[in-house]
Amino acid sequence: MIRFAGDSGDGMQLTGDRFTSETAVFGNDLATLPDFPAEIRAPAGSLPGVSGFQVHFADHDILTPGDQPNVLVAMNPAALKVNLGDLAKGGTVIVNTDAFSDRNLQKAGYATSPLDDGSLSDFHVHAVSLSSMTIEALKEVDGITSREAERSKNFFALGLMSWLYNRPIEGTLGFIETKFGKRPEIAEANTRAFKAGWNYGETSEDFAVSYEIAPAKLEPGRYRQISGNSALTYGLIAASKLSGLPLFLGAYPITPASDVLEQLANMKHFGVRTFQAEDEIAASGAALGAAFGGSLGVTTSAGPGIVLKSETVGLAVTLELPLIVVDVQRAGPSTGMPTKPEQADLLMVMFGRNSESPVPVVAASTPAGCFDAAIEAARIAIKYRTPVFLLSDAYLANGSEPWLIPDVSALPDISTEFATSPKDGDVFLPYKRDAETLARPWAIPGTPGLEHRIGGLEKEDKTGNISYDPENHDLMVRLRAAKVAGIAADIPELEVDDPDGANTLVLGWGSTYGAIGAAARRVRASGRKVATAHLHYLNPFPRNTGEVVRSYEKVLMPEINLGQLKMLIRAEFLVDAVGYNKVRGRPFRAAELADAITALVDS
Amino acid sequence: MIRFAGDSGDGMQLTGDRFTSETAVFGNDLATLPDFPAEIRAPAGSLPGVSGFQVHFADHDILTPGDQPNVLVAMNPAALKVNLGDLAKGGTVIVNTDAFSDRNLQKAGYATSPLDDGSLSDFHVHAVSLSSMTIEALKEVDGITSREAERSKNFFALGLMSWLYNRPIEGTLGFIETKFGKRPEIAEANTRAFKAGWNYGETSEDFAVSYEIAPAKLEPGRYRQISGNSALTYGLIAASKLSGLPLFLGAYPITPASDVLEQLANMKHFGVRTFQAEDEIAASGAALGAAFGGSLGVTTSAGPGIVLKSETVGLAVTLELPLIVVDVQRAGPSTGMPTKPEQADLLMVMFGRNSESPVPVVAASTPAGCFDAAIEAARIAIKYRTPVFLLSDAYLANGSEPWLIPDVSALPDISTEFATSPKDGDVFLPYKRDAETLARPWAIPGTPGLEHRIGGLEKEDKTGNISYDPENHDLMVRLRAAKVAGIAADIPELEVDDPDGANTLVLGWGSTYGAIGAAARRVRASGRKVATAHLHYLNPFPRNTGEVVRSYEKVLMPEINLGQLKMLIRAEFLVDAVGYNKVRGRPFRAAELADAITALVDS
Amino acid sequence: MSEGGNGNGLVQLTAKDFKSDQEVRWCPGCGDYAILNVLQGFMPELGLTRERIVFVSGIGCAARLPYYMQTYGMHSIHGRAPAIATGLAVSRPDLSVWVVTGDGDALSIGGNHLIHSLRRNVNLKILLFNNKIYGLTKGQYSPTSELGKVTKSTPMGSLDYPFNPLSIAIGAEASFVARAIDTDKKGLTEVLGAAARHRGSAFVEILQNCNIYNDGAFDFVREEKGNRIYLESGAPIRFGAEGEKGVVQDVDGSARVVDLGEGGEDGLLVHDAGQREPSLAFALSRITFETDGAVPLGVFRSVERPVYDDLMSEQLETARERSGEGDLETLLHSGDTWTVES
Amino acid sequence: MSEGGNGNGLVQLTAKDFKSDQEVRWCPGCGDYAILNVLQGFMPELGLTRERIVFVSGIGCAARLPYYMQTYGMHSIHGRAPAIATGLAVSRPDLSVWVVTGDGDALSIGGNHLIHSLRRNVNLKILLFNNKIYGLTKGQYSPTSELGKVTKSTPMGSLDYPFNPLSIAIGAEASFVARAIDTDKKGLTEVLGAAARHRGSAFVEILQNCNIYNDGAFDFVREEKGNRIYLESGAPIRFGAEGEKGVVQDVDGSARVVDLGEGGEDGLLVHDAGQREPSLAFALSRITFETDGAVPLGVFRSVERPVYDDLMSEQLETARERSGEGDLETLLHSGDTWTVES
Ligand SMILES: Cc1ncc(C[n+]2csc(CCOP(=O)(O)OP(=O)(O)O)c2C)c(N)n1
Ligand SMILES: Cc1ncc(C[n+]2csc(CCOP(=O)(O)OP(=O)(O)O)c2C)c(N)n1
Ligand code: SF4
Ligand code: SF4
Ligand SMILES: [Mg+2]
Ligand SMILES: [Mg+2]
Repeated sequence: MIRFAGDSGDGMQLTGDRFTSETAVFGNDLATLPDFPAEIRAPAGSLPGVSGFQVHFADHDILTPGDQPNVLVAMNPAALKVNLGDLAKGGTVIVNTDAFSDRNLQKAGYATSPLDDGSLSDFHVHAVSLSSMTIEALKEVDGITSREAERSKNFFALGLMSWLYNRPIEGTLGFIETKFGKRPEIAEANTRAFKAGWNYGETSEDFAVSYEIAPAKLEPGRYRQISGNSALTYGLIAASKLSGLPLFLGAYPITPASDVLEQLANMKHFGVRTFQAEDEIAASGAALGAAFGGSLGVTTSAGPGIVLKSETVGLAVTLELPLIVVDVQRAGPSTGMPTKPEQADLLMVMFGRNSESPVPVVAASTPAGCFDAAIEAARIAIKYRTPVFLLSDAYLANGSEPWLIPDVSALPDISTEFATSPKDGDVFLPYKRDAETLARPWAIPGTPGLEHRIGGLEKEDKTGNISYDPENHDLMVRLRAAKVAGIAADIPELEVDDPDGANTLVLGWGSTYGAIGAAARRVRASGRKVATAHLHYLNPFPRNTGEVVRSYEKVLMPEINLGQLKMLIRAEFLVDAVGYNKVRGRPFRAAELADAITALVDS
Repeated sequence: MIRFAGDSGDGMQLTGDRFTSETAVFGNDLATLPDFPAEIRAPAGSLPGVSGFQVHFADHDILTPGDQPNVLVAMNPAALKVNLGDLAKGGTVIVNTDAFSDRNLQKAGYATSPLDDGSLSDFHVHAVSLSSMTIEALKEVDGITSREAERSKNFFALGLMSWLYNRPIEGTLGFIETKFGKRPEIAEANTRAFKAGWNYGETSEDFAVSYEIAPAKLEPGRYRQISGNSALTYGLIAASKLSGLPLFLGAYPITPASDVLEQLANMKHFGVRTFQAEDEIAASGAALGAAFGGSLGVTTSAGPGIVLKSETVGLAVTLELPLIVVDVQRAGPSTGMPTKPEQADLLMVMFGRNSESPVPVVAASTPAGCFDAAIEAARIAIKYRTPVFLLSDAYLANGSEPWLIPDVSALPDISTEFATSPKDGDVFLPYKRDAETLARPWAIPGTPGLEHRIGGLEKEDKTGNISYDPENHDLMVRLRAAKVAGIAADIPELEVDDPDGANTLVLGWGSTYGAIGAAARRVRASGRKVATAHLHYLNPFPRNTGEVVRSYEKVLMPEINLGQLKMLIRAEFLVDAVGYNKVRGRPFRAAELADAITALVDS
Repeated sequence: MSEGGNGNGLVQLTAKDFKSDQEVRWCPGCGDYAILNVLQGFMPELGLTRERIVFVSGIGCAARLPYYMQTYGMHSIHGRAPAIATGLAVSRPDLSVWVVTGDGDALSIGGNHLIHSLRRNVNLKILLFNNKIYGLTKGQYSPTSELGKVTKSTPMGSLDYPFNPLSIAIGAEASFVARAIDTDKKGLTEVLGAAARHRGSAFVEILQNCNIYNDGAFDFVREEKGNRIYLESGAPIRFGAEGEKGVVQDVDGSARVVDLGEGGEDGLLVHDAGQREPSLAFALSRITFETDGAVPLGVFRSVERPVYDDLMSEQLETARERSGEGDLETLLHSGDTWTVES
Repeated sequence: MSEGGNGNGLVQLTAKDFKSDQEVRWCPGCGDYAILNVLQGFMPELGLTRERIVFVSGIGCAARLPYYMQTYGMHSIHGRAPAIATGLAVSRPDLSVWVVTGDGDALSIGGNHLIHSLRRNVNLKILLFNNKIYGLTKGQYSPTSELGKVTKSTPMGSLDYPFNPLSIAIGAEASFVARAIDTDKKGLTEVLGAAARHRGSAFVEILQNCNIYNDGAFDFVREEKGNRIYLESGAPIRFGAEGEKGVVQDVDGSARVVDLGEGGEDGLLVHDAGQREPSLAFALSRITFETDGAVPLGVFRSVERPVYDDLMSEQLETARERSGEGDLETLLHSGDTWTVES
């Protein structure tokens, strides 16, 4: 649901209308709520002069124009002031920064600029110089003044929103042609502004889809709004506190992972060290170096950067040091579609390294869930001395939802003990394992008597010395595998939601959680039976996974890829799971999923 | 089978004895053939003065000391001259270069040094400065002259051979202690020389296991001996000739792939360009750039380097340009054991890239088979405009076997046509596909009228323009997958060797071919029935693969990994294939495989 | 006329011929527009038909440029353009290959490929659009950002001492090194021309304004023309609104800006881009706004050195002369062979 | 005494204390032995206990060194040691972190990490064993091999113009740059001492003989001592068996070797490693055996500049002063919150 708001002279109704038409053409159901000021033309910049237009559109039946818009386009401070209260928490605000002059702020009754004073911290704010970019874009249009040019900024805004929601643009271009045909320079100006807005959206990588589905009923407690990337950041900070290990982040900017780096860079009072490296290889290398030194080493990226970290992760596997590797997945292959979500890096993180190189994989399923997933990834990494992949995606990263703030004292203790100086006469064995976890000692530099060397060559069991012994190699390969496989005993069982005793199971992972849940509700509402389960651990699987999948006649696996988890499940459990796969760079619609489930249930 | 040969004074018998003892301790069956000169002490360096000691050892019953040694250690020119004739073609010669003085050459009757005149080109020659390295290693031993030091060179040689064959060394160390106990400086010297030889083997990366099993009966025709890396080199040259495309190799040295670069660097008269890049990323990038320009782009490496090429391969997938990526696999993870073979990069080459990024995979099964595999990889890459992985391993690379030299005129035509300038008015569509192969046009710079831009962002179907359209992305993801899957129609069916109508199938891939064949012979000889099949294409599988694996009750998959192909087969065909997996950095023994097959057949 | 091409007859093209049908999608006001215009205007000077020209880029705002050129082009992966372009240029000496890159693309992730292509002297024209920021990813600091720079990823200021792109290029044995300003059409065109004429790697830093994330980073020389030191080979280095300043060399070999006194041009450093020894070019590269309040522009260094591509072609020829054109049959039958009778 | 440590009391260690129990496995006669010996002999000078010292290496013959040091150590992956060591040094300022690397490891695959760690001035001591060849992989040419070098991978001679390790380091803003010879115990020890005392990145090129694949590559200065130009700050640069030669600076800023005439030391260049401007050090780096028949050794450049690790620690302190030690509870409840009643 979007609300356009601006000064009466800003052309908001026209903008809203056009967006509505585009949306109708696109095939969405929709409802609109125009909202003009009482005066025909109130004083420019004043609160009463604000004009708004709300469009609610969705992929399912819509009954109302909606109560709380999720996106507010505010052309000036007054428009922001008037409309902000309605905006859903965690919603998106796009403001025209050029209109935030002292004078306009005053007119709107702001003492300080809301853009700077932190009062918008609950929202995603995109500060865009709409006016000046419009003027700049129209520089070469003959016959219009820069004042006139500025008027086209609503078309810039429309272009930007059209890009954001992937609206078809031919209608609007035709409309401009027709409507302003008599004044070709205006038609030209509006067309250019419209396209410049569209292009800006595409170029700046500043926009991405937002998360839509929030849980239906909320448990009692204290809440806040949180996005996936913020929850992930908080989770990492929490892991640092809970483990007592200083956090070291090695990162190289990349959409949609950059703001984890940016947010952690603001957490220096937590003792967090952020290192913006020269590339992803160095980023992961530095994190591993810090881990060798006893830090909680973390490295964050998206698919095109994760692929460059594989070599380092392979080293971490054989060094058996903790390392958290966060992959905020986006659409690929290669550069792909940087702002769009996808779930197609699973097999890469599982297998993308030379030789047998097992790594645990944890996946977040909701924006707020990124918090727990981060702590869990850290727990496993620390306890088992292993790199761990943590999967999020662009949808979770930028989406947000209300979050029941956890009680800090109830969070798990994930602290560990470093190896200590040996008693006289004892020899230190860097690859001697804990009998239960198979983890080797974490012996950090600075500890007298534990001086030792580790490296990427195969190591002799226990001593860690270089060894080319054939049987030793086989043993080490199996020990590394067994250590990771053994984590299954240390994670919760797979939970199944099966209220009616269904014979069809929908098994998902990652950000499809919301859509699968909503789809199941629909299917059940139609009188059918369906069970759902969601995997938060992809390697190893929870210990009851085989039991669960084998206990259903039919298993449907919706994934925003061509069936990656499906392959793993089929191979491991030999069940004939079928996939529902759409790789469109956007989340599933509950309706389409419901159709797919229904078809399978009825089959 | 090894023969040590040197001057009578060189201590060859002692050396041979020691090696025999080590070997016996190791548990091999063996037979020896000492061979002294008639004279007690013939003139040093002369032909009659040569003393030899042959050891035949193997993992199966041995009936004779063997006819043709596979390895000859020649301490001087005379020893080389006397023994070379016996050596099997493609065998290994280790020579003490220090003894190849003009005088010694003369004494042995050599006009030119066989090390330089090409007369050893059929053998693997390791030129080692045995004497001087021994002297150097003993520099700090008090009480012995450099002349005396030089005498320890047989222990250097023994150390080197012991390393090469992974012999246990405690026995020899103890033997030296006992035997030379009364002259501690000599004991010290021999111990040091022995260890220096061992260390040299380990450090120089110049040695690797050799291929043992040759086909039993040879078809009529002209033969030569060939190693896997040479066959691969020749195959690439042949592919260049057969396609009419100039070969461009981008490579960065790495064991055991370096000599493909080194051999191709000698092929400049074939128009081959070899580019030793700054790293593996640049190596693959340059090969891709050359492919854009119309060359046959090739890049070669081993696992730790292949992992760095993933990003480029992902780009090649979306650019849809031909690229051959050769992975000569070695034991890992990480740096692992550089000279040792393994088959554990399969899942990496299948999945080691972000997002859905399908790449065909071809695997060689014998040293000579690398020739055909290279041509086939090129054929697929060129025809389908796709990167292709070609898998070899350290065992194939360095091993050699007799090769029925193919008739050049019978080799396949793999030429292609570049896109040509469009007719007037036609618009060039860089992503319009061939209806049958789904390949897009290969439009190389220099062609007027085809100017176009390609890149890593998602492309609109047909035009190739940047597109963020959701349905287009889904379409493109599926088109790329369908193109690769469609290759199944263009490759031979999986052949099954099942003389007796067995109910157990042994399914293998890669360099286990010889061992599986030998094992099956043994099992059949014991009166049991077993079928074998070997996959030369790992993506896509031959079209009858499902049919084949489903038609057996039991499927055994021996792999030098923890079950990588097994996972793919189970996932795709839902058959309960079981693995036989040993990851020891060395080939399977036929005997152990036969045991495993027998156990399954009898179960 | 570029030596990159074979100049097959007269080609009469104009800037318009080099505009592709793709809409240009940078932020309004971005300095990249100016560079694109100059580049399209310059292209006809190459004297090559369009199909003989290739633009290869990495990732970043700058790296979008190939889409807008009606030539062959590849928008590749972050930092790898020099490597990819090397393969293309080396295997296709008939093409004129241009690399377009940003300060992050070239000096951060792509630093190694850049310095290696420079030392090899591959026949590439490398245009680095330096806006001292990561534009495409929304404003993190880059390897050319000044120490203490406050950006999204460095809220308390960056800690890394920046690279001087020209110093590192010279340290990497570059045979051609130059600098220009996005909006300085004349200066940029001249530099492009010199780069095109140079056979071998030509490295050009273009100061580019990112008006969204780092506006005004180069105002001191983009706007204040008095701070531009145009280098001209053979002439004493003199600049300023009235030519009232110059560059001298200190005893320690470093160069610095002085006010022209009575002596006029006496004692001023005389520029020589063709000097084999790179020490002078290096010293000039150290003159920056921070050290001297002014910035040298134009060609710092341009020396001839064997070109990688040419050397490779020569080896192929020599090999063919020595051994004749490679014959597959002969190759396969080389070494010892034997016959098994049927 | 190194400033890398906190010098906790007197530590009396000897070379022997720094020998690990692993057998040294280089080829007999390899120059690496000499370096290892000098290094082990030098270690006690650091005045640190062994657990405070870490050696990080990449891959190559040189990179095996950490196994032989009785300190902490990591034999990592090819070319990445500077990156890994950066994370370690930055997060553990109490350690003395040394990087051991080869010419291939540091300048080929690892070039980018090297130059970035130098510009950042991370507190690392980087020892580059330059044998002008890839030893471990059996003798392919390296980025420091001379043009035309015939090796396994270049049977007709290499085509790439080599890097000058010191020039590239200086171009990359290195704050400390030095050179020594494997077998020159005194010179090497002095340089190691200077590197250890320098806070920040210290880059040391060590000329190392690979007697198996590139024997004698440095004989002209390893064997012929008259060709060694020992640099000493504050002194005119003079060398030769009888001190009969010296180094002067040309008008263009480049340096070159001359025979001392009547004038004696007059006019000779006076070395100053502490000079802020890197032009002098750069000019000296261009004096090579090929250009001048002699090679400068010792410390070329050593200037103080803020150290990345220190700056980062300071930001953490400042942040804590400003906002207090971070509190998780407070963080989670920051921003707007609301309560849902039961
Ligand atoms: C492997 C990889 N890492 C990171 C990114 C994200 N990324 C794209 S462009 C860019 C930096 C752009 O900066 P610059 O090269 O200066 O170009 P500009 O946008 O400023 O023109 C980054 C970090 C990516 N696309 N690929
Ligand atoms: C990613 C990767 N690529 C290639 C190799 C193979 N390799 C190991 S060391 C080396 C070069 C060694 O040369 P240098 O750094 O000069 O060390 P040296 O052996 O001469 O001391 C190469 C290419 C590897 N181990 N890993
Ligand atoms: S972000 Fe900066 S560099 Fe990128 S297009 Fe916009 S103004 Fe230009
Ligand atoms: S190959 Fe060369 S560098 Fe390596 S250990 Fe042997 S002599 Fe030393
Ligand atoms: Mg930039
Ligand atoms: Mg080297």
